[in-house]
Amino acid sequence: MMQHLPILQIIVPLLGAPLAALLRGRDLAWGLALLLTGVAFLISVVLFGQQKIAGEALIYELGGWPAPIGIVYVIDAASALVLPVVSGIAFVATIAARRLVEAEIDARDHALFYAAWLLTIAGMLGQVTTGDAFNIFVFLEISSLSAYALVAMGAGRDRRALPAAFNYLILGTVGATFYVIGVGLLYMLTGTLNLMDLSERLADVESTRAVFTALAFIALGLFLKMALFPLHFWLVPAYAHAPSAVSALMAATATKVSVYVLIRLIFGVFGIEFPGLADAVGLLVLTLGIAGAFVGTLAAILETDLKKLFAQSSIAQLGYMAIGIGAMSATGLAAAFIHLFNHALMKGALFLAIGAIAAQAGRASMHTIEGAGRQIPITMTAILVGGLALIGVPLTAGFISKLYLIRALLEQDFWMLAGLTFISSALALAYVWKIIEAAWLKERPEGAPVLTESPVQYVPAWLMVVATIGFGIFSAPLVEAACAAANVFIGGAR
Amino acid sequence: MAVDTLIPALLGLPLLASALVLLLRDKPDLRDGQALLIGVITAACTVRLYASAETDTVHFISLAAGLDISFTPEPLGKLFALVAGVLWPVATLYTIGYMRGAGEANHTRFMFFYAIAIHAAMGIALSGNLLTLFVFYEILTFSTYPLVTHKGTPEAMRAGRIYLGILVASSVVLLLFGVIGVWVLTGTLEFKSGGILAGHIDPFYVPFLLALFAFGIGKAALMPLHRWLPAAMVAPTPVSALLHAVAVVKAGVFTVLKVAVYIFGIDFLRETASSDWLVYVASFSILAASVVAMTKTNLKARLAYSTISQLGYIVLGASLATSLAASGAALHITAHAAGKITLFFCAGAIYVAHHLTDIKDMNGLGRIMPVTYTAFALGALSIIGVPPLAGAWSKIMLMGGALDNGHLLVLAALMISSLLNLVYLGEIVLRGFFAAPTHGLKSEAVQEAPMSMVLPLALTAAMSVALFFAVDYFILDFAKPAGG
Amino acid sequence: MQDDPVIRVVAKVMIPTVMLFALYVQFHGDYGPGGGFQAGVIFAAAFVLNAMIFGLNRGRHVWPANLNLLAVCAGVLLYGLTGVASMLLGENYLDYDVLGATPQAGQHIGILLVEFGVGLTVASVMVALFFTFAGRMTHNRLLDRMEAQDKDAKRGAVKEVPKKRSRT
Amino acid sequence: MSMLAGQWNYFLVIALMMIGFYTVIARGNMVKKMVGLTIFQTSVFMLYISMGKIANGTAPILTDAAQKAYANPLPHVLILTAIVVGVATTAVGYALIISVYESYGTIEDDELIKIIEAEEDEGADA
Repeated sequence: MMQHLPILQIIVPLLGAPLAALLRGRDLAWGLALLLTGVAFLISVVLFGQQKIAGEALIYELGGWPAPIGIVYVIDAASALVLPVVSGIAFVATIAARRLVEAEIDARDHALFYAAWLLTIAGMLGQVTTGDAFNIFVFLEISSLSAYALVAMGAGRDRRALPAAFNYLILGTVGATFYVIGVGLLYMLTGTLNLMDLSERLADVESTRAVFTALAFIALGLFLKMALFPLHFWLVPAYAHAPSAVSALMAATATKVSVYVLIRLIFGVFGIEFPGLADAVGLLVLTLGIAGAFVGTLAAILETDLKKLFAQSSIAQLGYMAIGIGAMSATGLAAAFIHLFNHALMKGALFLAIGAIAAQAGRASMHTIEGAGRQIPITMTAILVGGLALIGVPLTAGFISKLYLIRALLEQDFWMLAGLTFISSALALAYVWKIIEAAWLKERPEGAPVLTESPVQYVPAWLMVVATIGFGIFSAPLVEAACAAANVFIGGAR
Repeated sequence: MAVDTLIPALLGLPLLASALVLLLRDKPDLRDGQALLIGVITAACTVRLYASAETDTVHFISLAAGLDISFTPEPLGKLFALVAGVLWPVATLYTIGYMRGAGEANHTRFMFFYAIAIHAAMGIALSGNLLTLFVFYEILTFSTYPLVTHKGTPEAMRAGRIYLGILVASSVVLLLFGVIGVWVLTGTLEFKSGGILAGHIDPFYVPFLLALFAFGIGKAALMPLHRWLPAAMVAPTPVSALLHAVAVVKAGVFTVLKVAVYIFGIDFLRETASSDWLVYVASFSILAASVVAMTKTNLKARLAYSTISQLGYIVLGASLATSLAASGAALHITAHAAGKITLFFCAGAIYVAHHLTDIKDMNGLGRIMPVTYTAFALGALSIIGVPPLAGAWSKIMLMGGALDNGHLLVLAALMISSLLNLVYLGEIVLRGFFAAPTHGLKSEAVQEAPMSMVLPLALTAAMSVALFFAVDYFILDFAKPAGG
Repeated sequence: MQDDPVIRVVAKVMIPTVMLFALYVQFHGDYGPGGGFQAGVIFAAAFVLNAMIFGLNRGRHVWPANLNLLAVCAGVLLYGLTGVASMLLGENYLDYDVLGATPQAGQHIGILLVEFGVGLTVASVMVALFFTFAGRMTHNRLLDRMEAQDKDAKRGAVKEVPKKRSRT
Repeated sequence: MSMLAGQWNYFLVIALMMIGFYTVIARGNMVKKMVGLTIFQTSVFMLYISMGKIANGTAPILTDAAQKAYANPLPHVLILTAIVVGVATTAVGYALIISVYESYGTIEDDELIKIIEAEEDEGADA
């Protein structure tokens, strides 16, 4: 069974979805989702180990058809790093989901909720694993379609979820369609869809205009899906009005997977030596990344709704990942992977903690948490640590991200950009401080509802907080894995 | 106690004190008593550490290649630990008196964060590399914020925001950038005699890197990043003492000194002439702050600007890039600590006994509070640099360093600044002893602050005197590379 | 519409024919043009036609929602489990060779099973889409009417309500 | 001219694509947006299908007759999948539109924004 793990990684949650839809009792559906995401997490960890021991890519041929003909699933150092992130977050989010879903979603819809939940997870895992350009699109749409539905389920609590989901659907579909156009052009030029095969065959046609057009379409489509500034407007309302559990899952994983796909396509297919890539795409991504970092952070400072605030901060954090990609170097890519990993942990923790508050109070704004530091200290501390990690305070995972990001920029002699990156991340202090001030330095207003906390609510968030601190202190394995992941695409990361 | 357990002990004792403060929050006497006791033990430990020849590094954890949390007791760090450690119990005693005397609320919270701040100061003092130092530097910033905003008034909150804003923003933007820059360039952050940067960086960039540190270390209050210090004056006086003498600003200039000596290396700085610009910035800071101090009539505000000026001396010592000046700067940390804490203790005593904050109202107060005013005079003279008080030695060494390096303008600046010191500190002493009492002071009878306040300030004033005679023990020759 | 004899008769002829054609497309899909997707849509068209002519309620009666959900899930599971079966028989996921005595027979069985799963899911999803969208509107109109009646009964003011309705 | 004649399919696709894309961007009505999106997607389907066509080729069906040139079947398969995805997207989209209409009473973007902003202002005051 061990050699089937790459496919089991995907079909376990995928086939769980119809089962969950059939289970009538809501706890049954939840239990199934928990079990399956747990199994998926286990599989991803084993796969990570298998890949590390093998030292090379594990390739799984679907239906026994070998590479350029059939669809293959590839577990290399890069996908082996991202899989545990996605499945791990999914597992923890599922633990937390029970309470959040009970509070926010009509009981009749629970089974369908978990079905969509498992589908979106399966879709994300599929995007990471597959080695076929069109298969990526299919999984992209599986995860997106179920995500639209999940976001829309927030309508029971907050009807703004509906237009948010609709806009998300429009832009998501446009992005995915752009991607398909690009892939279609590549297929026309090369006659293959297999990523490895594509990168080999592209060498023959690398200076044709059609290839550039394909690159532009693919990049643009994925920029949309990963919410790179200025194509990020769908993200904030979608995350803010979705059910809390969905916010946590998506904020921590959805855009990260798109970042991964972008890296896979740009570096794995076109390759760093592709003429014009480093200048054109690199500079563009770098510029947009920096701009996004500033715009996201400044917008977050002005927000008063916590979910929106951290959604805006996600824009900024995605900007940092883009900066790592835009550095067009092995270190930059390693930094992007490190930040992808760490940011998933931080945002997961933050959204789970905020979700626990929102599920009780109906919404989570600066007003809701006034003086909450004394009523729900454990939850608020989780938010605090997550916030500090976003700033990049040493001993949290965020520091390691920032360290490698800056190193990547300095290695390329981008002193100015490194400085700008620094300033923007320091600005994050302003919004974290707003939270600290509201939660701890203000008294709870008279008549405000009493907030409570119990282990079911804060343990999932704290799992991620502990991971954030753990990977901030014992970062060596993560750095090593991220460098291995970067080396898949560009050699020389250390 | 064995030397190798001293470092964990020094880091742990203040934490223990803070934990006990929380546990004993319902029993004020026990709570304050244990804090005092632990303070005395800590002080003893720092003395023992200072006397020992221990220099072995203690590793805690390793983050990534070249990024450790580790502690190395080197001479400069030991000295700072000694200053912070010895002044802590004194300040604790004073705090107890002040808090009870002035009737401040939230005593437990105050004591708790005070102990955490000492923990952070110890961490800074003993840190073995820049990363460790940075971590404790930030802990210090955050742990002192509740102290600065202790009163909870809108004014205090505003001051707290300035305090935190400047300190955290400067450190996160500039200092951390510098730290990472050093790590990228050299692959290590270890403090080494002679510095680690030489040979790793184009000399052209050194002044810029130095600027990241000089302005990034906001706690050194180099102009124009000094605004937080006067703003923080809204805090209770023991906090001011902590900020000015025991921990915060001292941690700032200590960091500057440590970075200049152990990261850049004195010789490297001198050879590349990278710190010349900082010499002038520091000199400007010294003079400008002195001039501003003369315009202030609020006692604590005047002392705050005096501190900014005095911190300039230490940054100057680091930037002169000679071994003599660096030693002088290290000595000045000690001398100024003893002097300035005395002045603040006196200011607090005056407030508790008579609720006066403005210098103009303090005419004739010297006759009512003779002990306090004598101590104040001693502290002031030490700051001015008059023998036989500690400040004299450090100023002489700094001047010597300036001469060594041929900075005659700096020499002039130092002398002018001493004159200005004399004017603005002397005024207070003269008004106290010789001016006719203003009304509002009812009797001419001696009316001192509580004993627990007078004792510490007498003690620190005595220290200023003692330092002058025992100066041999405090002149360090740490700036030379181990080999040469 | 169910009262019109022409439509009724035509429908009675057409619906079985459409279904039969769907089955042909379904099971001939491995040799000729066709397959689960196309067959599923055609099959669903029969149900849609039925519901359009004989009304939603009778349409639902023929193919209840619960059964429909079961069919959707069963189709997906059939597809997935076929893959799992080949995996259990020692080959890669969805490798049909091992499903039959010879690889060729195996491919036959595999593709038929998988396509049947697809067809089942597509057909039931299409039916579900139709019933959901169509049913939604009647359901709401019904609700609107009931609400209006409630208001009338409570307020006793008849003139106000129709105006409001007519605007929205 | 020969370019136009030889590659007319691409021009058609591009024209459709831009019509669809423009509609998505420029129209405030949600249904129109969906229509635009569908046109946009369909243009991509046509791009794929037309690229698989070979001049004078037959359908790619295995027969006993002598093998002739036949169209590339792979794009058809891909687009079959894409069509299914498109149907699903359309269904979800219209379902959302219906829900929005039921909840807000409008499906015009600008009116929706007004309602939402008004609600948020209320929320901020409360």
